[in-house]
Amino acid sequence: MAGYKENEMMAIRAGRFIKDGDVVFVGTGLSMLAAMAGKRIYAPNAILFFETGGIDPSLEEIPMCVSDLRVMYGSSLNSGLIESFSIVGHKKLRTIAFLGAAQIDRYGNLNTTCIGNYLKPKVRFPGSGGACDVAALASGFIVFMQHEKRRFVEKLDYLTSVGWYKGWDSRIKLGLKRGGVIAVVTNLCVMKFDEITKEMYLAEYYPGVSIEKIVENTGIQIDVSRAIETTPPTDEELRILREEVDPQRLILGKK
Amino acid sequence: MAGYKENEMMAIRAGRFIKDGDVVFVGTGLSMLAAMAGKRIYAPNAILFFETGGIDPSLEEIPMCVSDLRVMYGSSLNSGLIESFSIVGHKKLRTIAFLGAAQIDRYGNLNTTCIGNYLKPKVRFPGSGGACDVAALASGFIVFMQHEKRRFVEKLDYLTSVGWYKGWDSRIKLGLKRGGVIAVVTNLCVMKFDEITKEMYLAEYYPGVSIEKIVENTGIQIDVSRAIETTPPTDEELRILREEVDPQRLILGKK
Amino acid sequence: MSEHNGLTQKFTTLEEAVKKFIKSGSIVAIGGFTVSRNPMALAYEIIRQGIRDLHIVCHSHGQALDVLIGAGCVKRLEIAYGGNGRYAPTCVRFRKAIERGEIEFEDYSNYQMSLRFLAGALGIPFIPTKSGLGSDILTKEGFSPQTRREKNVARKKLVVLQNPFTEEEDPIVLLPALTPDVTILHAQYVGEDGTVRIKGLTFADIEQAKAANAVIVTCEEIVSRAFIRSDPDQNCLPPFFVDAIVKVPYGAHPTACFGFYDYDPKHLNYYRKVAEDDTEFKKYLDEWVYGLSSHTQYLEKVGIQTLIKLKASPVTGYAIGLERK
Amino acid sequence: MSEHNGLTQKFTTLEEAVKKFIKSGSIVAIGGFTVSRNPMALAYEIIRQGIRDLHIVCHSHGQALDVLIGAGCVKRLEIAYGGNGRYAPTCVRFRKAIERGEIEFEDYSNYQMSLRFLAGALGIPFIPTKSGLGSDILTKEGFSPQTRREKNVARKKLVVLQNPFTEEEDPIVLLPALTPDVTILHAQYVGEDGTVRIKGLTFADIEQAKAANAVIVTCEEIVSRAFIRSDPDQNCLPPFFVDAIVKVPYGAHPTACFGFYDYDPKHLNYYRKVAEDDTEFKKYLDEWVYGLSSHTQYLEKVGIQTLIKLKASPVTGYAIGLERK
Repeated sequence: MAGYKENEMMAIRAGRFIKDGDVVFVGTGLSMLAAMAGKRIYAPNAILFFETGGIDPSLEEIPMCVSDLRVMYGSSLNSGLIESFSIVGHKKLRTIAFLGAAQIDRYGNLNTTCIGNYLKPKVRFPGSGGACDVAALASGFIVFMQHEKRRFVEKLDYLTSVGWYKGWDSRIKLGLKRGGVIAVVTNLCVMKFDEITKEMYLAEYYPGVSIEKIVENTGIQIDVSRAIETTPPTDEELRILREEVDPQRLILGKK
Repeated sequence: MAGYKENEMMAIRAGRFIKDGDVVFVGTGLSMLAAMAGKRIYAPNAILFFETGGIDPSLEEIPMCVSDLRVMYGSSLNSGLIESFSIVGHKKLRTIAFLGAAQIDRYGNLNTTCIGNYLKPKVRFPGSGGACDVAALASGFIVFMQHEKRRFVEKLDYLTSVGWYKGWDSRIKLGLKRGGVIAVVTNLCVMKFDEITKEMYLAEYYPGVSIEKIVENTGIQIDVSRAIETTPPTDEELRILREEVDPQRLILGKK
Repeated sequence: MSEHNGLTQKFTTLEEAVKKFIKSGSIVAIGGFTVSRNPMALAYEIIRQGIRDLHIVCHSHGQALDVLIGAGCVKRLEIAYGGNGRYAPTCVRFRKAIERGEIEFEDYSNYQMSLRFLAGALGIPFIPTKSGLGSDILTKEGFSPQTRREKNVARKKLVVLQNPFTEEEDPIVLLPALTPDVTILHAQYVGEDGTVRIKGLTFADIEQAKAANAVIVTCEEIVSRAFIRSDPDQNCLPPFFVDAIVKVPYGAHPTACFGFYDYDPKHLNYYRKVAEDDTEFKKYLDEWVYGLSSHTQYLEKVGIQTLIKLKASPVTGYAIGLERK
Repeated sequence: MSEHNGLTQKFTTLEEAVKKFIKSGSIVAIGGFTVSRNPMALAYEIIRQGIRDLHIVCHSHGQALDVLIGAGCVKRLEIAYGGNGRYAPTCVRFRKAIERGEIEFEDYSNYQMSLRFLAGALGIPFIPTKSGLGSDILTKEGFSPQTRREKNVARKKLVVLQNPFTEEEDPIVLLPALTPDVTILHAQYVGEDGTVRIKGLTFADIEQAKAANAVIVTCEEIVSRAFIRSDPDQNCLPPFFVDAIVKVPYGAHPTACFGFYDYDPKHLNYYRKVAEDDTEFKKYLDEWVYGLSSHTQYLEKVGIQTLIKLKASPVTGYAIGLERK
């Protein structure tokens, strides 16, 4: 088990953000792997739930999307969207979410809507889905990004989901009284946000990845002075991810 | 079956207002009798429902209140208050309701809250319950009143539920785009409301009741020029009410 | 928090649950409706613990509310209806307390109060409705300016606003969200994992629970995790909305619990009678609340013969042919 | 209307239901979510009848939406998400239509769209939320001023308002209610009385149905009145909210129906591929929609072997071990 794939590192690193007792909003793909692995490895009392209304299902097989029948079996509750989003923002819960994006800016704001002009875009993406909602309402969220220069931008083509908005206390001034973006997990590294300015900085680089490579692939200037190497996936983490979470490698893909 | 009680006349006369296909909001007491009799006699396709969330229950025994377990058996749907009141105001349904009151004014506005000063009342009643809501939102409502002088007043001590408000088109101007009070069914007569001025007038007097007696027992001046005699309960109406609706005479009381 | 076996650690006793979550001054929402599924065992325990100055928020409430008011636990009330149907068209202690000026109160309607709980459950600060226009619910306030400044009390009773989505005149009532400190409710089933299932009508229990900062649930039966999760479509609340769970069979007596037992007409009639007289009512409390140290003692006092009469038919969910006058 | 035997007269055919309730220009809400419980048979029938200029309102939609867009039935769209999960991260015909400027569209989020349906269901003109503040959902509009003046279209995309219940700065987004002309949905069970029961997640189907002026339901099974009313707690819609009912087994294929069949991964993958090419996509429509005159023919084309593979386990509600790559 010496080697591991990029997406395995990403899922495991992201999963480490889940704390026991967290109520975790789960999306498709890597987010599903991270949440399922995180619960199994670090946070047995975490509750996974889906925007479609499935609360704490047994997840014996990995769902391919959030409306997959596999989020309806063995659940505590099968409900609907209204119920789910009211959980996301519930004051008595620590809710965290995983989101993906096509573009991200230095304050962790996300674009999942389009590239180019909104009305006649060069490329159209699916849209917000629940991303705008959980970015606004959850206690915090973590972003998955493919680490490419064009995805880390000074100005988003469309601001779908609010992270730290314009930095400093601008998120709170918007009227969003809690939450914000906790970290960005890419295929090269982990970015976090300065506590005061809320600007993105390099927090961790994966084993074998140089800081130069990260800087080269990031379209915005970032502080790298605080970077440390990420603890590599342990054998146990890899075993659970591969054998328990996605044994069919439906999301992990070929070895 | 020649004789009948006042409350039998009231229940049957009120029940005659139910049209086939109506969706009927049912309260306690006489309202329950009228709705159950009306459906059985004149409007087999009427749907009876309860503010508590019981939609079209079988009502094999008569409920003593709207949260009675008897409104939960054999229903189409067991839901809750939010669902029920959203039915009351639903634009595609003709919803009618039966309400009782302690006081009524000439425009059919109702008081079920208190006599005297609101903050330190002489007599306190239960309050609106769903009355204010259905008066505002239903396609129309019918009022049951004990016919006493002090109950028909120029000015309500507290306006709980809006009928025709201040007459003419004042109800619509309030912002209530449909509905209003259809009739008042008392132990002596039936009052209706002028199509233009929305003022209460005597529409029907029960067999054996004189117009003088009605006027004497009404605390406001009413037009009696349009009054006709009510068709007395038929044997079939009485049979259904007595034998099918309330065979235990839980609400009808002693013969 | 070591719940990774999928079983909750929230099971406790009536005494502990009330002690931990309900304080003098708490804003409390009560589950059920008039004579159905009132959390009576919890209400009795609140009285026994001598908790005072409660601020109760409810739609249509009957027995639990009335006994709490009668025992002097309630300082303030937001309410749509205080009654027990045919068993008390107006609840007696509620009526007396208002007529005597003993509690601060404010009237809304049932839909308004349910919508306020819904807004609390959705985490939104207010919710619109057309209900109330023209009514004295809009014009007559009961709370003092000081009360309005208290923590967790709405700053205004309601607000009328022109609908900003139309140019026509279209006034809308905005109702402030309710976020009780505690919601107490009685359910039929709770799973060993803490999942709650209510059978029959849910009234506004689910909205009340989600709107609250803490939730205490009493239940007729604790069932296995596997059972409650074999049909998640039927469940009402996931474990993380519930803070304390107590198994209390007949915990709603003398009110009804669908599928388990009917309301107790004799008890309710007796209650209405004694509630009319202060001395008699004091005796009732001594006999039925203070004089009993547990719900088991209470049930012994109710008596097995009565419980058998009230037992619900498995077919209809109520006691067929029960003498209900 | 002669329904006093308790049985509904609303049972009809796909052809009649669509003909009666869906017109060119109708505002239509679609039940289901991405690859679950899409009313596919109804979508195919809409295409076959050549209905044009639909205005679709939805939260997260996938297969039914995409095939309707691809067949040219859609003029206008209010949407939160156009995707099929792993089977099409962005729905292909949806993407192309927007990139080519073929449809008028406007973006909201999932919660926003669900709340808009809820507002429609409650009969209130708008509903508040905090979601959207700071997002381009607030700043970028897609509808023209002419569109905004059309019947049943919201006059404004949304409105930001200061919370009137606090003196602190507290901006709130007000979302306009949605009241579709028609909602189409697929359910597992409908009773002979017209009562609808959905198993598994309900998404926003119930809100969508209650918000609409007319509702068409397809279902896997018609069950007796006695059966559906033996546990009314499980039902979702009473008969009076439903206008047409059609029994269509496998009516959601290639999307999933909890307890009955899983989504069809091969079909969805094949669809994504052909959707990329205009000519191939036209052939797909000819083959799978225009070339078939009934849903039975459609199922014959899917083939019994596939249907058996997709069959849900009675234990889990999905097809255990299905090849899903």
